[in-house]
Amino acid sequence: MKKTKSKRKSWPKPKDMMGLAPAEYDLACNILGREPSLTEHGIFSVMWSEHCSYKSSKKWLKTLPTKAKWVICGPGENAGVIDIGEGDACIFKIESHNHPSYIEPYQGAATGVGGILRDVFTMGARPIANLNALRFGAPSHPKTRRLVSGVVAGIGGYGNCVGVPTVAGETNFHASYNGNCLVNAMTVGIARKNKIFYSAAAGAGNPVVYVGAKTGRDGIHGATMASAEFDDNSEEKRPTVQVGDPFVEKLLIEACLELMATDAIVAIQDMGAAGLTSSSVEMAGKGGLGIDLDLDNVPARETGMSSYEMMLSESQERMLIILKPKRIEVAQRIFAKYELDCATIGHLTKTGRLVVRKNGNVDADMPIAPMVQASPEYSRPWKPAKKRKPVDARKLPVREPGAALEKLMGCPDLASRRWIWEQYDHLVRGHTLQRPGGDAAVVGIPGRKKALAMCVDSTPRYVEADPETGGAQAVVETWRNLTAVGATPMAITDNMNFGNPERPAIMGQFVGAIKGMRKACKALNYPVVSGNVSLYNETNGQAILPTPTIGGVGLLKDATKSVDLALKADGDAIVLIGATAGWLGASLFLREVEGREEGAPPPISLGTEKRNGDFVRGLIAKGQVNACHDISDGGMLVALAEMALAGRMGARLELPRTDSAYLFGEDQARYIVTTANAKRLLAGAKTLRIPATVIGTVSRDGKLALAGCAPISLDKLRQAHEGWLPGYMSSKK
Amino acid sequence: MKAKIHVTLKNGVLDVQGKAVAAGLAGLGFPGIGDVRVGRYVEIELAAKDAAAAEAQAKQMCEKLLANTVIENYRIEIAG
Amino acid sequence: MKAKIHVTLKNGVLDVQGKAVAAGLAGLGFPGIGDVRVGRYVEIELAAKDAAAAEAQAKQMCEKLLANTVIENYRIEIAG
Amino acid sequence: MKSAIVVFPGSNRENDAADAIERASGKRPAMVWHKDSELPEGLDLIVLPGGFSYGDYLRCGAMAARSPIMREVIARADKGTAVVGVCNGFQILCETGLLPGVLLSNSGLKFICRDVHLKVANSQTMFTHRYSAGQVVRFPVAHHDGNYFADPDTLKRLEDGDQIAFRYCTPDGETTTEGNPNGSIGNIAGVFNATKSVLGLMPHPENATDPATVGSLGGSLDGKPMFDAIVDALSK
Ligand SMILES: Nc1ncnc2c1ncn2[C@@H]1O[C@H](COP(=O)(O)OP(=O)(O)O)[C@@H](O)[C@H]1O
Ligand SMILES: [Mg+2]
Repeated sequence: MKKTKSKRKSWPKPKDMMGLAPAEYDLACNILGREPSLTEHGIFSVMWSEHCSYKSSKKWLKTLPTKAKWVICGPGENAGVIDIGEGDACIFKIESHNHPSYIEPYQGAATGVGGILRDVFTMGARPIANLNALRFGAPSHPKTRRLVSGVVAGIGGYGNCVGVPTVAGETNFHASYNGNCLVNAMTVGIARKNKIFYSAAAGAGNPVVYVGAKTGRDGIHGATMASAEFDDNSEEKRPTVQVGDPFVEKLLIEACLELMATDAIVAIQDMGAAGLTSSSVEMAGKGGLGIDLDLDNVPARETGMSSYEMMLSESQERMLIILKPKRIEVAQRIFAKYELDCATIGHLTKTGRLVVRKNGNVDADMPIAPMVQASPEYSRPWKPAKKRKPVDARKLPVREPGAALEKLMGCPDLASRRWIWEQYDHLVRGHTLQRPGGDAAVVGIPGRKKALAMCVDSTPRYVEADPETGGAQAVVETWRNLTAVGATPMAITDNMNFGNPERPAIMGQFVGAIKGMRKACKALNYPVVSGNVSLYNETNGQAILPTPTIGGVGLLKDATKSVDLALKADGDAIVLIGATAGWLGASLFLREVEGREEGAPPPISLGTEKRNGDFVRGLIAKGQVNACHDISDGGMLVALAEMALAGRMGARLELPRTDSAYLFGEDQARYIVTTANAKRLLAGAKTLRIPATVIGTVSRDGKLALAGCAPISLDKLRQAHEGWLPGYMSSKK
Repeated sequence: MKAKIHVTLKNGVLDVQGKAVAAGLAGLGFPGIGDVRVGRYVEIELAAKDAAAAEAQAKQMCEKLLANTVIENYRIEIAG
Repeated sequence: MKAKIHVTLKNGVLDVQGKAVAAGLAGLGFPGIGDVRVGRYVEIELAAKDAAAAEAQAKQMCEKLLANTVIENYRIEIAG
Repeated sequence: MKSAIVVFPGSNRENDAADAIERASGKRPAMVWHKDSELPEGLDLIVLPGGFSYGDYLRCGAMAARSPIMREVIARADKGTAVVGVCNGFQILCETGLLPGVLLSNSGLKFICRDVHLKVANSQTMFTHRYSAGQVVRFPVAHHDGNYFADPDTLKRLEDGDQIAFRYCTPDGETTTEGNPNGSIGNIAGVFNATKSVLGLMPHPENATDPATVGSLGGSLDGKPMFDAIVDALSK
């Protein structure tokens, strides 16, 4: 932008800056050629907030690979779109609702689900599944229990009512989230490839139509709140809480999909963060047009709302549509059927300006392109994380495998999440082929042989220990989880949850994670098609663990060719695929059993990942394995115990080593499979030079028998595993 | 001693139930329905020694459990 | 005109919520919690011409929608 | 067999029910939007599907029960047309009075979605004649308000009239508290009207009819005999 003399005459008081930095306020004055009105100031402040402008992250996000033959639409639209064959497309995205969920867990989480659903059906997709990734503080922290219960109830309350099954997720606990929980929600939808809707407005003169719920004073300045650090007073910022109405959302989905089946729509966009402001500016901006809004026509829930309030309101369940002028009646008829508001609130213009009128006054008149283009992009200083030394496993005490396993299976991060997913309707629609409890959920597509697999993952303790390795690992873990059910991983969506980017160490975590993700995506041909960034996740200067949540989607061409993790047939050979050195740095074992959070995380070899994963996927496709599970948190023995519990079958193990590093090490690129024909499998592995070892056989006795150790009772493991979360949630302190 | 507690949504907070009830009543043919607000009503038997103590206790109960003070208000009456 | 309506469970009907609230309060350390009953509280703006008409209308609303008279009682107050 | 599914604003398992009926009969039921105040002529079966009609605000099923289309449904039921209400549909049937009792909040005050075991209490009806008496079947539940309640007189009437369809039980068929997911009185999961032409139940037989959904982590085909039985009884 050219340097001109500042048009600013005076400074607003700091408390009236609405989150704009002084230089940004200056820039706003220069763009307008005068000082902004209150409404204009509000519009600048939300458009340039971290949440809407990605000012700290843009530079790095651009480096992520976003293309592949099957990518129809990458980042930049409401959600990503991939081609899944037969003229079908899959549309998906993940989004955070961290700050609102901390302030009001039920509504915060519920509206998070509502928001991500809208991002997906806005593009023409029928939502078929929801996922959620949750991080809470230490179980012993006084706030944790209420947050868990509120967030889970909110996600269920919304998803259950709209009739979209919540099929998978992940949940972790760590003291770094004590003052800042994370709630990341993901929606997967399907559409016809030739019926995808975009947000770029077209056709000056075309009507701008508002549909859905009425506008109230909800969540004004929510977008800027989502970009603000917390302090101990943040619970005072209460009026910004939004309340969701899943019933209206359900009607909105049906009405929008019905309208989309006609030819009435030019462009459509949900009203998310910064509501009417961001939706109108983005639509007009992308189309290179102007937009004239007459706010007197906005359906309002409350009386006396100002332009400022209407433009910034974050009332839920609303959409903005550019219609073909002759099709207004079609829309009116459909929205009347569902008893939803439908009002023409303006039209597109050739001026390139956003003009906001109310009560006969012009409350804003601002050029769109300069505002969007000048939206700041920072190159924030960053500092790489200090490298950590590997942990020397030989110096650790000898542990009884059974006791260590029981402790791990019942620890907060590994205990069963049944208490959570049973509060989610994971079956509605009737196409949930693999339910929660496995590596990835599998959801069928009506009328098709194929199915989609989906999961969300991140291992923040690795990212903290080494951001680049951790970033790569998060991508790789989703890839592995999809592979383990037999699916071909197609693409990811990412949710970057970090602390304050103005601190170089935090920015270093962000940059490192992106670098790792980029490498992994490239090596696996597994592009990023959508995502979301949530920064400033700090309270009183205490940042969360860096948490790049990855949502992965994979395709199963034949849904019947999928396997799950449960041990099945007595006598099946148990085969470990991948090499085990015994890596304990940054492992769960080290933290939970030895009480140490240290060491470098397990290294990632992307070539090995790809080779081993492709091999396993091939075995599943050929029907050569009866069960498959990837090895992640807790290592090999934990994975095996999970398989045994799921199948209610035991195992007799013959292991080359029984030291902690071998049993609980978190070396990557590994899977456990079971097969009736081990010989064939091993021969296949040998030709490809993939490490594969028979480590035991499936048995009917209710235990894991390790040569040279006391047998481990499955009943005891089940008690530890299933008991922890319900026990924790029902205890009083 | 008995505490009678009304928990209602704060002004401006979307009342999804109230909205649905208003629509339902209109659908049944009731004319002239204005604003409808739906809240909770809780009665608690307390072992407090006097009205003031009961009220103080009820207030704490509202703050800690009965009301979500982020979006709800509460009102307490004490009956002998 | 405003109708204020309390809908409460009849005696003998298990009050699941009331029981849970009582347990929750006891768990928070409140001593001497007796019976807890949870009901609904509904406020409706009516266009009725006088209190008697408003009351009659509110009664019909309760019978037709607001209360399930198999298990619930209702009580109506009319405020100017 | 000619069937129709009534779709209320907020219904969400209407397609699940249609799929199950189509699997059993080869014919897809008509979908009737609640505002169409008329049902198709010559219906043999009316289904009220699961979901959150009117958001389940106020009381589950209360507003749907009073919608104009339900007057039609009641009239048809009175003439003997078979009616099945699943989950929210069961709640609606109780609210209209076509079935006795009410559904209160689950005793745990939480939504529950998982497979449960049920004991067939009466296998002599058009809905259940493909099961044997006392057979234990597995269906999923997905509800927040499935806690069946009726006063002692009503309960006695239900027992005496063989009007109990299913009871929650353990995998071994014990109708104990342990096998009861939601606190229902007498472990009741589903009931008939006096003439056995109307059935309401909380669990979802329609989600236990698709072989693709059966696996080690859950799923069952035990709902299929129910739809087969209905098709059997109503096909002319
Ligand atoms: N918040 C949640 N919602 C739904 N399902 C969850 C949630 N958290 C965990 N799960 C489910 O629990 C199982 C175990 O989760 P996780 O240990 O993260 O699996 P993995 O190690 O394969 O990534 C998975 O099936 C997952 O989908
Ligand atoms: Mg896994």
